[in-house]
Amino acid sequence: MTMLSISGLRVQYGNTVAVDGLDLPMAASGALALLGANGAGKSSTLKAVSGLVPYEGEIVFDGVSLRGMSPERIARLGLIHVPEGRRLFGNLTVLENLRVGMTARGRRGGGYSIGDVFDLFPALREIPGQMAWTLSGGQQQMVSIGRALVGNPRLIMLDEPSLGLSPLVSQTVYEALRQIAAQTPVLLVEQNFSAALRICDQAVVLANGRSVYTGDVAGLEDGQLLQNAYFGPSESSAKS
Amino acid sequence: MRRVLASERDQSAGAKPGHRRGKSAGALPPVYRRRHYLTVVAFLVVIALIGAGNTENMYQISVFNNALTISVATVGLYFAYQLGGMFAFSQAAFMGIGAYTSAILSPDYGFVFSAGVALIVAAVLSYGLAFLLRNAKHMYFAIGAMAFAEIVVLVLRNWEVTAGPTGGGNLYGIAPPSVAGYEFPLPGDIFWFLLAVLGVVLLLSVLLERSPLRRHSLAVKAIPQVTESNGIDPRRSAMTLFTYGSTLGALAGVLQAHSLGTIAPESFEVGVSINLFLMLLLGGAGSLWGGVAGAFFLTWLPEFLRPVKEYETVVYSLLLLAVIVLFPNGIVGAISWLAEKARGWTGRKGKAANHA
Amino acid sequence: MLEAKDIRVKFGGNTAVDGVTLSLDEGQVVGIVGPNGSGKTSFLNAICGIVPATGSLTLRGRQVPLGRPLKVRAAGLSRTFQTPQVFEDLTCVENVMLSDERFRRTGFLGATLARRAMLRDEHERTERALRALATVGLAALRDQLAEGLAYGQARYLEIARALAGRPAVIALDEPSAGLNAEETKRLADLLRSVSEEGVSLLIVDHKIEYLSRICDRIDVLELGRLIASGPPERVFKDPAVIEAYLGT
Amino acid sequence: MSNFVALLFSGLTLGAIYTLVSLGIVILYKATGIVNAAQFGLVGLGAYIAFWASTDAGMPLLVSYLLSIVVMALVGVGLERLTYAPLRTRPVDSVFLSTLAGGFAFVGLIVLWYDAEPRSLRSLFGLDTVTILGAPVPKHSLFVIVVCAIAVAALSWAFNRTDMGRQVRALAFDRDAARLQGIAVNRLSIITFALASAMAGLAGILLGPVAALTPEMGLSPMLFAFGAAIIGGFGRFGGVVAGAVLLGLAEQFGGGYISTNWREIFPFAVMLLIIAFRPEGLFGGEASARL
Repeated sequence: MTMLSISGLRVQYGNTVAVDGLDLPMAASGALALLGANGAGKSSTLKAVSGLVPYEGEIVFDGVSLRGMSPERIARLGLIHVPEGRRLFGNLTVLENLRVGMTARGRRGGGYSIGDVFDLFPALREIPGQMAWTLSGGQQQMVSIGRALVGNPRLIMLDEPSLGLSPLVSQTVYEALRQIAAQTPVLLVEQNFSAALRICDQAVVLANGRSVYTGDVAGLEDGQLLQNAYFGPSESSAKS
Repeated sequence: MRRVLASERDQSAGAKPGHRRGKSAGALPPVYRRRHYLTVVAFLVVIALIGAGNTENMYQISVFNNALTISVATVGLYFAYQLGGMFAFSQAAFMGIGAYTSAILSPDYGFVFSAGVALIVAAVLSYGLAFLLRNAKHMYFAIGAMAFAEIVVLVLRNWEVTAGPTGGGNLYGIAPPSVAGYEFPLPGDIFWFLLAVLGVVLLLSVLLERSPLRRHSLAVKAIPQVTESNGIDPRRSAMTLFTYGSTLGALAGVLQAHSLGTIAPESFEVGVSINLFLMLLLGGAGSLWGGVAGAFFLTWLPEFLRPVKEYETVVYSLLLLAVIVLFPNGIVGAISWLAEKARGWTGRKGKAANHA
Repeated sequence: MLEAKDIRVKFGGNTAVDGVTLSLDEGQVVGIVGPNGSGKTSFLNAICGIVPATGSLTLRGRQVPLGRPLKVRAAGLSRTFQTPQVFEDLTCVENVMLSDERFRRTGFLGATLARRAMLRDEHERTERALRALATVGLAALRDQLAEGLAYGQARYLEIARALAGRPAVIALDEPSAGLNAEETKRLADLLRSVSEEGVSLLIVDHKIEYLSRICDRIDVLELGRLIASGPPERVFKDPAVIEAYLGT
Repeated sequence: MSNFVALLFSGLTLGAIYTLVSLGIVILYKATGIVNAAQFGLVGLGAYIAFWASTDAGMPLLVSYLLSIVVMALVGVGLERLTYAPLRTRPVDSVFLSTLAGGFAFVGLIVLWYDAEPRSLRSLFGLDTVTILGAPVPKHSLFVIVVCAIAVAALSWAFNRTDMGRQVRALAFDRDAARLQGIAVNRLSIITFALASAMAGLAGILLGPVAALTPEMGLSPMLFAFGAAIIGGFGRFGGVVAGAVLLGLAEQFGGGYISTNWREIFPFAVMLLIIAFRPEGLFGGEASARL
């Protein structure tokens, strides 16, 4: 049973076409990595799903079409988006950011408790009262993920969680993501291919708004296809 | 160097309108080739013809004089707000500064000198206010300008020099304008004086429109940060235009004082500034003609609303709301849009390159 | 031509640029690359004075204070933005005339008393603008409002404006973003011809392929630090760079 | 000494009234991003509804007060339905101008309902006074100060301690990210519009007995309320309250010790200087870049 199905998705900003006819079915469990160079349309895809940007095509979550739904209603369905750049509420403390995240529970209730989040990210246990704008990149990422978890997500979308994180910090973040992916389906947008490899079983590679690969992560082992997607078709293997 | 001088001489002799150079490499941007001067001359002739017929009819001509006076203030508001991007809620206050300065000085120093001093005082004060509030943006500047306006009205009402507080700031018996000995005693005569002054203001304004000042101020109003990294100080053009606009406001005050003969602080309060905004927006903030059209329309409107006087405030504010929300381009915007369609200029999308 | 020493940018708890030193000679083309979040754009904004930063900057040998965009532009550094910034209410030629080291006689006096001299300046500025528009291939659109431009054209208009302002250095922020392969190639040729006119170029971008064709040197940033610098062939083979991009 | 105390209390009274108007503006801005310059019309409307209820309709004073506040809350909901969608996406300055015009529309309605003649609204305590440190302080002033203190305490508790308060602060900081957390922005905007209008009505009722009832009675208080919001950096309530009290005291002490005719110049001058030299406010706060 597919939890989320995207068919014929097209996202356009003014004259630039960010996503050009993308199909992406996601199973009810496991983790799917959405890979591709900067500007390939990864973030635009997530923003379309979470209702932040207008789009053409169909997005169906758990049998319900999201067309015309406001971002807050989509979030309350349990489709939670951890945005690029984390976007915490700088004027609120760590604890208050997590409390706001609980709004997505809506009438469904349930979801991680504050305690569960602190178990997952022990580093946050010491700074519950600290204002979010003073946090380091890694701390912000942990709070941002925690804020999504307390909202009882039935599908969690993460946009470049390792952005600007040192290798050590991104290690702990990905360790946590591995545990999360065991219980909740994860749609992960990432440029850091090898980190994504560790927790995802499925992958879709985007280039210029179109998918150039869909399938098992194993299929990308040799890295040549990714090389092209990231660095542009090198002179030698330039196709049509 | 030789070639540039030749084309430049030709251009600066552009006083004779309509001489259009071909689209050669040296041609200046379109704003320089608009037939501004022609429009000004045409406008003045039309108003002169209509006015000449009514100079005997005391009532009609006083409404005309009021429209001409207010047009100077709304044209000033066009430069301060539309081009300069400054929320000039102080415009009526500067009218007050102009009116009172010239009314108080004119018995001893004559009209021309006192009017000159009034404009200088207004220019200095408005530049000072713009400098003081140079870091205040949009709404903050609006509140600052309103606070300044309230202070001015309080001063007019309470300062002995302006017949306050006992006289409530009301001045009477202000001499009509007189230039180089020539008097304009009756409203019919004042009409010609006002028309001449408005003509000079419009010509001076056209000079500003056909200059880099307009280009810089529009750019600053759109994206200030980008102009700064291109070498334009966002504050300089805005302050220049605010000063010019406020000084025109003071000139309108001078004209009002000497054509009506009496002035009171109430006619320079914040509410009046909001009406000036209404006139500019209704007329079409996209061009200086919007200010003139709005001024004429809204000085005639109360004549129609005479029987329902108390409805005036409601009608005014609903009109302003409608203009802002429904048709932001106002009367002149609509006219130039229609003209655009009439000329069948299918190639040109959206707004005309620049309003006449 | 351009010396940036120990540039540092901090946003709250997060250090975006951690002491980057970089220099640029006359007519030299340097590319700055790095994965997302490596501080490329923050570095550019820092030297252009848009973002508060510490460190020192000298242009054409003269010390320039950081955080003062006007001073930086007057010293000869002009730039383009990640999303092209065009003034929609102005025509293309007017857009391009908006950049110069110093604007004289563009105020009230220029429009009135010093009108003759102002018109001479305007003519000269228009000439320069038209030349720049011709270089980027937009000469035909000179009197058209910029709001009608397509994305790629807006990109070229911005480059024309930077060029027309007689800069010593042009900094470009992801000029190839949103351009397809063919447009990127045309952009590369344009940038090469601009550098051949003696203007140094600092290009922050992602598409490695066209950068390696036109850049004399590539600097690679990761987590706000310079991790590699050298000719394109060597840099893009460097394992540290590949790792930075594809992750460990 | 007693003169000082009398001036102090009348300054605090004005400060309290400006606080109520100012908090209404700040809260509405934080929750919806709309700067409501129609507040001065609502102040007048609140006062006139109380006047109508207590004189023409003959209701007891307290009932008229409560009725006016309820009606003003409903007016707020109506305003939200009418103006929220069109104003939501427009730039700040055209929102400011159109809400200002909206305010004058209210003034016009009041003029139509009654007329422009000044009237006066009786206070719950009539003209009784109580002597504090030798100064006769009207009971109404104490009532105003107490009501305002309660309102500020309740609002800061709601803002810091309740979910809804946190949601409004989140919306103010990053609207899209807040919607991604499932925050029901439409419900919140109705609540804050109703709250802001009710507070404006309350300010009108409390101002009635202190100043004459005229259709444009709300204009100066609203200007000072904006001044207080700017002094407080459009951020934490403490700054806004302090700003309002500062302006109220500047007016009374200026009037008392320098000259009553000129008394309103002092707060306006203070406002002008603060906007000029400390646009981000005296107390910091979160004046977001959008302003």
